[in-house]
Amino acid sequence: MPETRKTPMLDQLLDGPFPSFVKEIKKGAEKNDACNDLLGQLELSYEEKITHWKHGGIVGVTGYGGGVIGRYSDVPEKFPGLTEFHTMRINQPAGWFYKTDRLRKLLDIWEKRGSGLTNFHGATGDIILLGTHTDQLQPVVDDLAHEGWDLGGSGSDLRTPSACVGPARCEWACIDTLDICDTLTRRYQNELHRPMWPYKFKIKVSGCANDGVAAKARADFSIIGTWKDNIQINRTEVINYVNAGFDIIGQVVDKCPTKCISYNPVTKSLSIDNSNCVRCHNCINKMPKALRQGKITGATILIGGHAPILQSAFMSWVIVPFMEMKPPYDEVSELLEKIWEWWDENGKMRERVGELIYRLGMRSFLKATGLPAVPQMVLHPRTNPFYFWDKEEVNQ
Amino acid sequence: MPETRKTPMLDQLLDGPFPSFVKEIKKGAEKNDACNDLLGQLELSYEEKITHWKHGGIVGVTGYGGGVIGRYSDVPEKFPGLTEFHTMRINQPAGWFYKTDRLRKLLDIWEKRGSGLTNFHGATGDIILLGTHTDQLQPVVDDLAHEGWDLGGSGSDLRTPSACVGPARCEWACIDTLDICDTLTRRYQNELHRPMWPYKFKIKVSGCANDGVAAKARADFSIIGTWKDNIQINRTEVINYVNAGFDIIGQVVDKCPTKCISYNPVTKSLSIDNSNCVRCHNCINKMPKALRQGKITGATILIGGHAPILQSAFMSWVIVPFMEMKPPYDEVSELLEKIWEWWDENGKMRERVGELIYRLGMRSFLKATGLPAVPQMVLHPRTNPFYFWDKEEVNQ
Amino acid sequence: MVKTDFGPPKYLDMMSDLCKRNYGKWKYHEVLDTGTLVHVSESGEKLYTVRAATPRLLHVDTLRAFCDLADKYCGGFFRFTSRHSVEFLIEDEANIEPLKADLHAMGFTPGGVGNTISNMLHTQGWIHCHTPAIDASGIVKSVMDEVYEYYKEAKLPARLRLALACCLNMCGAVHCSDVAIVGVHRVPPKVQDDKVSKMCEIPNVVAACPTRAIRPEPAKKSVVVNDERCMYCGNCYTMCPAMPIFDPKNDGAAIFVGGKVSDARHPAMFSKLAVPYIPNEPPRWPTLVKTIRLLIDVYAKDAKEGERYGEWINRIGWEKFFKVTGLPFTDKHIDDYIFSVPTFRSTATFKW
Amino acid sequence: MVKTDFGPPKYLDMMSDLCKRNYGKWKYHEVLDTGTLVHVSESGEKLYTVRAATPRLLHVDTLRAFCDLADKYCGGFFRFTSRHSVEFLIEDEANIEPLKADLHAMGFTPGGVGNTISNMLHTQGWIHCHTPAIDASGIVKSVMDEVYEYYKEAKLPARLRLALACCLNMCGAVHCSDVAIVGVHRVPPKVQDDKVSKMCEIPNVVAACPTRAIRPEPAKKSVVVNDERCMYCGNCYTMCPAMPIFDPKNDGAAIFVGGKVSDARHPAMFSKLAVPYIPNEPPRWPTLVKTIRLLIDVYAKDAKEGERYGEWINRIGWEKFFKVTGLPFTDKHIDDYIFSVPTFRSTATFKW
Ligand code: SRM
Ligand code: SRM
Ligand code: SRM
Ligand code: SRM
Ligand code: SF4
Ligand code: SF4
Ligand code: SF4
Ligand code: SF4
Ligand code: SF4
Ligand code: SF4
Ligand code: SF4
Ligand code: SF4
Repeated sequence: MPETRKTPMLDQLLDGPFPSFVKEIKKGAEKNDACNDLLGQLELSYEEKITHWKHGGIVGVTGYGGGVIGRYSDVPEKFPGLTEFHTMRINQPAGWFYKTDRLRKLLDIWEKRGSGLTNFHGATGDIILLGTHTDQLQPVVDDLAHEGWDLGGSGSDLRTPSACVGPARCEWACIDTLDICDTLTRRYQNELHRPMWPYKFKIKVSGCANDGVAAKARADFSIIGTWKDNIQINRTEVINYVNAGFDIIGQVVDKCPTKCISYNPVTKSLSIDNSNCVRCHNCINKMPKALRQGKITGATILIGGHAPILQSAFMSWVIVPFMEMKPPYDEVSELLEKIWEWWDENGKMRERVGELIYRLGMRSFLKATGLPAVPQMVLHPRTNPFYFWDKEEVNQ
Repeated sequence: MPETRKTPMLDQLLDGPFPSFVKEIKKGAEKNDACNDLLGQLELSYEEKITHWKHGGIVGVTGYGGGVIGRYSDVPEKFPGLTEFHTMRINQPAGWFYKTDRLRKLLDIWEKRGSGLTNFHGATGDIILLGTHTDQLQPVVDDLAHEGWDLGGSGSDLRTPSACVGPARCEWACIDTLDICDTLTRRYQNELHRPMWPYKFKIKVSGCANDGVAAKARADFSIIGTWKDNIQINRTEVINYVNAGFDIIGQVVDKCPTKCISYNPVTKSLSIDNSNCVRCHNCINKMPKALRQGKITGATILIGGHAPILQSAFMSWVIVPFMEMKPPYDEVSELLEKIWEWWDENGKMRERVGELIYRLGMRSFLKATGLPAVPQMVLHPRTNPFYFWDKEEVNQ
Repeated sequence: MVKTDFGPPKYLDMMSDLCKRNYGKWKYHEVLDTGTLVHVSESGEKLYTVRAATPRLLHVDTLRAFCDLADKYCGGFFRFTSRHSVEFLIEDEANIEPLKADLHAMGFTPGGVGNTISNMLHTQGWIHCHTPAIDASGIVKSVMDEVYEYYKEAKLPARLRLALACCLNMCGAVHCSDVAIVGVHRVPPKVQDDKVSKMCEIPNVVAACPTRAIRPEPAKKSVVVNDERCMYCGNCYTMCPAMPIFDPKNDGAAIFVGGKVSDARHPAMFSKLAVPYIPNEPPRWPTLVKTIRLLIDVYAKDAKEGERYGEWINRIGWEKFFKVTGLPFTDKHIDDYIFSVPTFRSTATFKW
Repeated sequence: MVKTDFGPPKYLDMMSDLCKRNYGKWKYHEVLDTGTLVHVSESGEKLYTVRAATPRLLHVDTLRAFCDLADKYCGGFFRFTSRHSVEFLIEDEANIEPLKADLHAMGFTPGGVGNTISNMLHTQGWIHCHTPAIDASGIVKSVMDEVYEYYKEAKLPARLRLALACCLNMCGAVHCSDVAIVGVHRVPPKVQDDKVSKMCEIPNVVAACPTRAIRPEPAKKSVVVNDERCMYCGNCYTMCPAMPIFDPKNDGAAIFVGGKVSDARHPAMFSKLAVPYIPNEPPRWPTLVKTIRLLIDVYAKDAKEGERYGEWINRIGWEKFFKVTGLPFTDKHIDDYIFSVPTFRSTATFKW
């Protein structure tokens, strides 16, 4: 075992109140060469202000196309432990819930066959196992499979869906986020494990408009819980809030985006014009004991979110204002499959589904999916007069 | 003189309370063959639901490149009076003010040498003389010149600037709209009369944010009056409005876009946090006797407005938040000339200046004009990370 | 040698002494009725304005009649507005009513001041343009006859600006009007191969198409249009007369709503598509007129005092707009042009 | 034969009985302090949550230590959040304080609940990615140390979400965060001609450039970059390892502000550019950290109760934002990409 790397710059990141990642790597370095070399290479990056990872490289395991990201140092002579240092992505349990005995098994395998370093979790939501050798990839997968852990996605495939904590610990989940996430993850293991699309595809599920997994911002397909009927008001609790000094006018009435809440200071009662409520969730957020969502719940489906590569970041937009969300969620699956088929057929290489819609128009997307055009899809109708007519719509 | 055309369809447009254009053409038809044929051709268009004017055709007069629009019937055999039926555009006096003796001279010339039909005015603001023969173009121009009327613009040139009534009859004119319009029109007669640019260029001048000539919507270069200091409040008049039953809360306080007006119902006094006022003009509009603009007045300059051909309609956007507007308006001219130079050099054929800025970026525009970048130019800064660095800005 | 480049008559030479004396010294104004304004100067002097809508297309005789009125009542001065209304500027209050009576007798009843429908901006149409999909003047006449009460009486929550453009070139401020009519084509241009080579520069034609629907067809020395990509903007026709885009069976009008240009309260806004297509029905376009009427009546009823058309829709939301008007929402309403994405509803908040 | 495609462990197998019993039956919650929540079920049962931020990069030993705590206080169950915080789910109220003490002792002090700065989302940086312009973990550590008080104490007008992405690919919800750091390059890629032909498919590389800055150079079997058109997105490098875009002298961080993803009150918003460039200053990036601190302090002081960062800016206006922060506004701030025009100020209304 070589001497622990000298890392004067990184050591400055051991201090301070926030937990230190350097400390984590050092824990590894004590027992693992690769971790020790990682410290060294990172220190070099800090000195030189540049990454020392080579560009990609395809590695994989039997039967899978995605889930492993090849990673090679560009200075392997200095840091032999990093000659191969691949990442593995593992499907997280929906909602990132863990039972310790199950998790410990995974940790043991990773300590044995990899660097012992992880990300809990990756930005997409996978369990990320950071750094192992090519020859360990198959054994890791085999060992993990034995303990009930399967690979996640990478490349042009479905990525592991993710979901907010939902009904497991949140009163606001209008849909069973965990069950939806789990069901879709299982149902589409093939799509997840075998890249075959124009580009990646992400699904995220949030139980309400607070969007706790940031689905709108970073999922191609966002499922957001909502309701159709009236917000339930507990009059006694409203009075309790007011009596406790809560600024009901400032934080609730004035903040309602559609100004559909009125408050009577004499009777201390709140009333909501539900026909103008857009279900932004603010009033409920502010008075969780007094206000509850309606009882007819389901989801709004949005499409197209992704980061700025290449045509600017898109936030997902509404394609289905309301969909019932009962197991086995066949309606979602039907829609997903129609979308994939259309995208697969029309998408260029590395064209996210949102970008394809931008290129071909919602019109083409709606035709392919059979979804009806509804005003909820837009902030406002077009301002330009440049729209198309189908041959069947015009007089020949 | 041929018989008056039978126009059963058009005749249905003689009825009703709104003044009838058919009546106007019929007035002409009584003494002028071309007008009579115009009735006939228009009736044919009504029957067939299609225009009967041929595509363009260049006609002109000595020394001018623009100002005349060639127009030819596509059914001249049926309507010989329309074989040639060209439009002439004439610079209107700023603010569309007329002294009857001057105007009558113009009308006489047009009755003698043209159809006698006019548009008062064209959408750009010119006096439009509708319909004459090629051989009459030069005589019309000569006769008009003799009476002090000059041609307007058409084609890829400056179009006749226009301005709201301004200080001549409006208490809200922060700038001398008429003098600015008149000065620029005179100063740029060459640019107006000799098309030499990539495309058309329009200037419009409104005295305040009410934008009475719709400059933002349809001028490449919009000059809008504004002020820098505080709104003047006449406390007595505020009380008068309130006492007269005016809904000061509903129409003024609540409608202020930045909520910077407060009203004290006890003292019936209004106060304005001018540092947050965006000078939208609503409060002044609603209480003209009580509120007046500040005293330090000038103009906001905006660029880029045009109709949807080709990249969607653009509304002009701010390039100079505040410019003093004192005769001889040299600062405006300097800016205009720099803009024209840059546009002329870089613009593609039929590329409006706004579209050129869209293509090359405000960065390039600002560099060419020497204008500083200020936050007032944008609703918000960019959301994408795709910006450029000049060679001088980076470390070589 | 002909005199050139001397410009328009000086505005000051076209203005009464009263206007010149009080130039820049106006203090406030009052709306006396829907046809009359008074402006009061710092000096205390008053100027009365009587306004009347015109069809803009005027025979010299009508203009002479206006001159006669101006001579009789206004010392020989009058003006037009940015919306082609005529305005008589009166010094002597006693002249107001006689002038109005004379105007009314001429068929030019005063109106359009304050919270009314003022004159309807429009363009050339079949009277004088080579590219229209609809007529202009005939539709304007039909619409204004129908909504005349809103011109005469101040029954609206705010002013309402109507406009019409006879093709997508949109001459006028149509794209920022409360309610706007736009002439639209619905089928691709028909290429006249024999004429293209003579009349058109092929590279320019190809470059003119914003959706790249046109490619050269060297064999025929002409061009071919990919019908799938054409959205009938007509720009190729502007560049090339051998590509007419008219089709009497398919041309018609679209309606856009909710635009404004003033920055009062809410900044200027573009108008948005409400109705993608209504067929041409000359001479009085009954379907189009009925739809405009509906659009105005719903607004007049539902909007709050002081709310322009677009401000009203912003408050209730587009989903409600389509509900209360009963107009169908279609794929055409969803933008698919350059700036489409920012118009998509990237939020789960909306009304049912 | 290896077992494949069986998916993740079932979430229900990872959940305590209490969670399962009250699944979907939660009635309300209360924030007990910045590290602790309680959820109350219809049944009256209570679940306490203790949350602590983590650096996300965790050694298995640390995870085992978390497991030990979960075994000791939570019946063997715990979870992570969507922002990579760790959450311990406690049934017995008496366990809260001991657990917190243990966590604190481990260096994972609870916090991040309510109107705080919760865990800072981030990406790989120099630790594990091939395209970063900045490190991730080191900056996060430096920033979080600096603003730690806002993590521990509820001193903000609303929650504040920090995020970092080490390149323009923006892995994470960086583009919709209250305050976000993004790694940026500032010079075009350097084409390694000798390698291009071996490693890259030239047509794909050419097509990859969104600004069409790349054209083939057949002579060299390589490509040429038009430096004037390149905005350093790095997409060509993603497609072609022979076009590295790193430059230690010029790479650095940009700051974007005002984004959110919740639809509460105001719909989700993108973050907007506040600072175009701050150089890389490892190991503690003092300029960057100071700027983030400034951005947060100004907000904390100026915003009203309940106002997220972007809502605050919407109220005061961007012109005031640049005034109160003292940050310079430059040509970089003005969009010049695809959807630029709708971001221009097409109104004469603004603040001085
Ligand atoms: C590991 C991870 C970052 C992390 O530190 O957590 C990551 C790492 C990479 N991302 Fe990512 N992305 C990761 C989540 C994301 C997210 C967030 C999300 O999924 O919620 C996004 C934004 C949402 C989205 O998909 O748009 C994201 C947007 C991108 C993009 C830009 C895509 C776009 O359309 O704008 C790229 C570029 C590309 O695909 O070529 C990219 C590419 C990459 C690559 C493959 C680099 C490349 O150029 O090929 C990185 C591999 C590094 C490695 O060593 O693993 N990554 N990437 C995240 C995956 C972990 C996991 O599976 O849980
Ligand atoms: C006469 C007039 C309409 C009217 O009935 O009043 C008019 C008529 C024509 N316009 Fe216009 N435009 C007229 C004001 C406008 C305006 C309004 C304005 O200037 O305030 C606009 C919108 C603002 C703008 O400039 O964008 C306007 C936007 C267009 C466009 C689209 C330009 C664009 O960038 O989107 C075209 C198309 C073109 O230039 O090829 C166009 C083209 C035309 C052409 C030349 C038709 C063509 O395809 O070549 C028309 C000539 C018809 C004729 O017989 O005279 N006209 N045109 C207006 C000029 C009268 C005048 O000088 O006073
Ligand atoms: C005469 C004219 C100026 C000119 O140079 O010709 C004019 C004159 C006045 N306008 Fe205007 N405006 C005139 C076109 C406009 C336009 C342009 C247009 O309509 O195309 C606008 C922008 C309309 C838009 O936003 O789409 C315009 C938006 C206003 C406003 C702001 C209305 C709003 O709340 O949005 C006011 C203020 C008000 O009335 O409260 C205003 C107010 C006024 C006042 C009261 C100003 C004054 O103190 O003299 C004048 C009488 C108004 C009235 O009719 O009730 N004027 N005004 C124009 C008459 C056109 C016509 O024939 O009707
Ligand atoms: C645990 C977690 C869900 C999960 O599945 O992991 C969660 C849990 C809760 N969120 Fe959240 N949110 C979680 C990520 C989010 C996110 C996503 C993100 O941050 O990337 C958002 C969107 C943030 C944004 O808009 O940028 C989010 C926006 C909210 C909001 C709306 C805040 C707002 O006013 O804009 C609320 C309501 C509130 O607190 O008033 C909320 C409320 C809550 C409640 C009170 C819900 C409940 O009744 O249980 C939970 C405790 C909140 C707290 O921390 O004070 N949660 N929540 C996530 C914790 C992440 C973390 O470690 O801090
Ligand atoms: S997104 Fe809604 S349902 Fe999900 S955890 Fe957050 S508040 Fe609860
Ligand atoms: S959910 Fe939002 S829109 Fe609905 S009443 Fe509450 S605050 Fe208003
Ligand atoms: S734009 Fe302003 S200054 Fe000009 S006429 Fe209208 S209200 Fe008066
Ligand atoms: S001008 Fe507009 S922004 Fe200024 S105080 Fe009046 S209403 Fe408010
Ligand atoms: S809108 Fe079109 S058809 Fe009408 S006048 Fe303008 S160019 Fe001609
Ligand atoms: S009408 Fe417009 S879209 Fe169609 S071919 Fe011509 S230029 Fe292209
Ligand atoms: S943001 Fe860029 S550098 Fe950072 S992990 Fe993602 S792809 Fe790699
Ligand atoms: S970095 Fe981006 S813009 Fe520059 S050449 Fe590469 S792909 Fe094109």
